[in-house]
Amino acid sequence: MNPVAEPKRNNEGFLENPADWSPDVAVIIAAESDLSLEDKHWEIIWLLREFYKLHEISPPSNRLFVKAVKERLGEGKGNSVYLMQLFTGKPAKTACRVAGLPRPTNCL
Amino acid sequence: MPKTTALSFTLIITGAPYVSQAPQTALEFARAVIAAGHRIDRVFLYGDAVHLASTLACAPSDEPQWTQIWSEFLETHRVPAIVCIASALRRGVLDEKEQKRYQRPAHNLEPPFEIAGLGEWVEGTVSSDRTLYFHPTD
Amino acid sequence: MPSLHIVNKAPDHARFQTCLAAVADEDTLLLTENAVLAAVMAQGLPGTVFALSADLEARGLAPADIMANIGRIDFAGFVSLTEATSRIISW
Amino acid sequence: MTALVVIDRAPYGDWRGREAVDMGFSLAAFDQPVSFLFTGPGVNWLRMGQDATELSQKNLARQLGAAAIFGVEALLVDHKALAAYQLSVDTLSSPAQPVTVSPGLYGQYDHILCL
Repeated sequence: MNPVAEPKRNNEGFLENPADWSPDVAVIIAAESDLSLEDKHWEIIWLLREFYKLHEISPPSNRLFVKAVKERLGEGKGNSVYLMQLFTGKPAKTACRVAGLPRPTNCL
Repeated sequence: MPKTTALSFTLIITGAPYVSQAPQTALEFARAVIAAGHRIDRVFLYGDAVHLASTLACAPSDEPQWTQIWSEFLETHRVPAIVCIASALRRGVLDEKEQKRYQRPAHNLEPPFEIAGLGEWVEGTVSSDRTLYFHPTD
Repeated sequence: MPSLHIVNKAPDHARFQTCLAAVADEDTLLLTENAVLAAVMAQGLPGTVFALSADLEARGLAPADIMANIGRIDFAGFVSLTEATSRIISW
Repeated sequence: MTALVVIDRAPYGDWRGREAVDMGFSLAAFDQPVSFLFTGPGVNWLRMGQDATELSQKNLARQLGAAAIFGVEALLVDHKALAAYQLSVDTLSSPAQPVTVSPGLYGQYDHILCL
């Protein structure tokens, strides 16, 4: 069995080529952070991908990631505690990695 | 003009050395700020100015070595100096941490410059009494 | 509160006009670097204008060359201008 | 502190406007009230129909479209410059408020940033 050919990624686990992303790839990347993806994760993943498609940038920082989520899903989900529970570590970085977006510039 | 109480300054340089006058005008201003008894909270390098923090710049011996001159000034007066990470990465100014992260063959950040984000600039503009920018002339 | 405008672009740079459009009557304009070339021009500058002496000298502009209403200041004078107001705009 | 980020440079030819936008977004990230003012050739940031694929550059109008999401208070646009570049306020890539540029306009902000 060869479920998904693992695409090329950089040393922090981000995809080298965004076109390699698929939901199956997301599952593999997430597993490395001990995340098993549930609906609540997918909601954010699709939101991030939609955001990237519309604006051609990853939210450049955690704070702006939270704002982007808040704008779409309201305060209940657009807050850093909720997003930190979903995406461990630095939530913007982890979520962008799983969603196949470029590494945020981390400039904030 | 009546002498005011000591003020704190944040200086942002956006013009590169040897391309613009910005780093030298900023330095003369910074010296005058200290001479007047004020304090410099932070110097922030943004855009092309990040080249000022490159320890690999080699000017001819009869020209000022701006990186060293700035570095000495910052050390002498214990002024924190921040290099914007987004500007620095694009232009190849890296500290050891970013060198490892991006797997590059060398790092070249002159101390005491440090790499950090624009949050440092926001902090400076909000908390300092005065904020000045030193831009290129083009 | 009056503003201190600091401009370093040559007088024919578009930013120079952007700057002049922002200068109110009570504001101060400081010409530095290439902008000191404006000190020999007869018109177009607002009321209170200074030029940085090091930049004038470098460009060969002697005191006799510059308009009478323009003050020459050194870096200590530059700092004094920034003491006078917290509204400082670098163009 | 209220801030105004002035963009008076044309898009794509150099990075200055883009770096100014990053600064504006940073202020917004830290919940500092910030607005953008587009003037001179800078109004072309707001032109519809931008496609920089052949330049291998990001679409700047799309990036600017994130301004409201990030909490940027307003996009202001110099109505004279709009007219000069044959643009109309109804057909911009993001909603912007036409303004007359004057010392009074700048006077409404504590911090002016013009890269």
